[in-house]
Amino acid sequence: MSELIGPRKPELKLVSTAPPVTGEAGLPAQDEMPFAVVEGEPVTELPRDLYIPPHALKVFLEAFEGPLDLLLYLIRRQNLNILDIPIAEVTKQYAHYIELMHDMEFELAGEYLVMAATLAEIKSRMLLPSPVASDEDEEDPRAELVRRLQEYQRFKEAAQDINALERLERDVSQATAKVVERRVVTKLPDITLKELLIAFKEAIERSDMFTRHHVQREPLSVRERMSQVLVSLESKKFTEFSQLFDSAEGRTGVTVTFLAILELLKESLIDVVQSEPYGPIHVRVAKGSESQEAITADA
Amino acid sequence: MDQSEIKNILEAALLAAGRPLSLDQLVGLFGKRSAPERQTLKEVLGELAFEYKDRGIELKEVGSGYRIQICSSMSDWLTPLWEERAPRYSRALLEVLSLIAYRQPITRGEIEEVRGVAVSTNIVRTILERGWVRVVGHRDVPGKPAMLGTTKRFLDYFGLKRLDELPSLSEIKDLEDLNAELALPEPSPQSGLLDELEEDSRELIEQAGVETELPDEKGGDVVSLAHPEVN
Amino acid sequence: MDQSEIKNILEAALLAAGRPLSLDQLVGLFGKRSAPERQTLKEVLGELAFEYKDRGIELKEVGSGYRIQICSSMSDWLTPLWEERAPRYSRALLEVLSLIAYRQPITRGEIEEVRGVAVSTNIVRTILERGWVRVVGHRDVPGKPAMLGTTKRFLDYFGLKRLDELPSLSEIKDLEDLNAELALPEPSPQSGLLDELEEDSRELIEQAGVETELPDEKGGDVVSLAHPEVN
Repeated sequence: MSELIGPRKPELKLVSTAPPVTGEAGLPAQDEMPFAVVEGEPVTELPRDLYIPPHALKVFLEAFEGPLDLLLYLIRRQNLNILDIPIAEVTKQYAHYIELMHDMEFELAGEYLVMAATLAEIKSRMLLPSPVASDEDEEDPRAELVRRLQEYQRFKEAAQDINALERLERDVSQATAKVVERRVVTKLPDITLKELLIAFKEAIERSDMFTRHHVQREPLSVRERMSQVLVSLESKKFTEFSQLFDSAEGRTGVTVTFLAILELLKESLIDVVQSEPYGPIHVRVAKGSESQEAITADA
Repeated sequence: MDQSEIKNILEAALLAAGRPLSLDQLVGLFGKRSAPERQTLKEVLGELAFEYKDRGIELKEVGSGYRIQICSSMSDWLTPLWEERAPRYSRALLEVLSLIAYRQPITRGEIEEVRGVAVSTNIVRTILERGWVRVVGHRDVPGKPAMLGTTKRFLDYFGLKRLDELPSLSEIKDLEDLNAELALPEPSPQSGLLDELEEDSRELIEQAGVETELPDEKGGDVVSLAHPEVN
Repeated sequence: MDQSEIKNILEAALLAAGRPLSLDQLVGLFGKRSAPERQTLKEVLGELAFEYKDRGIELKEVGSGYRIQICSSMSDWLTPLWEERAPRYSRALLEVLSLIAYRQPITRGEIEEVRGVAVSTNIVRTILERGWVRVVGHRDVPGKPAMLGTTKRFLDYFGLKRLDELPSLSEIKDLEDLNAELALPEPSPQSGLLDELEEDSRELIEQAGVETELPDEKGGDVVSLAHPEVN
């Protein structure tokens, strides 16, 4: 079938004329009215091999996704091999289209014109006689164009493939059953200790406390114990001093509690009462410092 | 058309619709000419209901028609599906909480003094509700402001035995680059989709070429970056 | 817990969620202590898939997990249920999407290079809003153009588990290998050329009408009018 299988290296022959068009009998008689004016000349007839029903021309042109798409169309329509484009012919046809679009005041994207220039350039390069010696190394001037066309064609096909995939909404849909009882549980946000420390650092830095207080080992255990002592005091009027200590905590624990009591005393948060020398010491929350029952979150 | 085919269509329709379908609507699926008898459809629906016995779903007739619904016996199992994640805590909340931890017992006014801005009631309520802090007393000054302190639950949450396991101020001060390592909750900017995830993307560029999964914020995950091209 | 109980829970969850559920999410339904092995869950899912054979529904694994979906063979039957027709996407949009899918991460400029034509902002907005693609980074060149990549939602929508399930791209042939390939077709038959061309353009016009979403009050409905044959 194909005696046309060529030599190893493609022969870069110029196809300068359009494939002869015969069979004109089939041309519909729609050419009474000029549908375009080119350089003042009314055009009543489209180039035959470009025949498109005039009313459809706009839709036709809109159907192209740019110059590469149009070129691909021209090539495929003529059953030409993309790897052996008869550049002169394709350029001619392409130019016709550009003209048409232009004449119809079809908003012509700049890309189309760039392509026209590219084609013209390739054509002229192919017309130049190439030195015989360097023939082997000479790259086919069409190579880059062919590469781009192929690259575009793959994604044009890929788009069709993707379009053919079974997809939601069009082909399949998510199956759902009604949930009558839906219990929504809100998950509380988590924080990390690190986040907390950074927040503290920044709050402190802003407040200048580093400079005022000088950096010191914060007696945090004392602070914590202050809270604990306050809470343990809140229910009773007086608590015996000794009850605030837990001997199981050892010396450090006792010291911490003692410091906490002193600190609370200093801040007037508690009263310490001793009715007689060496008598039992009692501690109570300073008047007005009692916790209101209202908001206790944890015991 | 045999009954099993009808059954397939009815089941598919009920699961696709997401709303109850009346008998008329079910008949309407079959077009005018080939529509089965209403009686046939009812029988098929009966079969369907029977098939769902001992399953997690059931066919139920409600006011506006038939629907397939999840059995109430399943609802305990499914609660993880509806778990909502509350928005992350604000920077302000973290600061308030940290100040209570380090400076307890402390009043709201004292917190405000340090932070230089008012402490919102919401923040206080949130950390009280969370059980991290509690009112440990009231300061004997006009207004008798509540003093706040941390709870055992606070220690448990952060895995501390005692409060003094928290680093000291000087230790914190050394953590200069702590900030950089940690993505702190900032008020999230309502940026356009395009700007979203810019942060992630830096990372991604570095990893480009490697198979990567990014956590998704909104749009779903970025899947494998490996080149899918097949030649 | 026996397998049939697990199966009921999985089925109920998949139908209740209304979105794909990952294996992790399915494991998560069972709580920490009683969670079955992942392998068991996979087996049960396999059983479920098997049970759905010859039904109007199927179990499908997509990007973000498993979902129960209505088979495409049912879609003709169910058209009466939908008030709106499924959205159609233009050829341009699909081309852009396929470039992102196969060449990610890719910038808009790179897409334009391949297509030889500008990418409309509308297209980019649409695919971002649908959550099919997202910005995964910025190319380190002047202007720092955003690089786009596909999301799990893209996979979900097109029923793919992973990107490598995309149809493979056609090959690029080297001009050097031309002669091997050069089974040049016969010069195009001249006789029927005009008819052929007319046919061509008709086809193109049809495509244009459908795919570019020209307002097609009449033409568009033709497709959906075809009622499934009832035997």
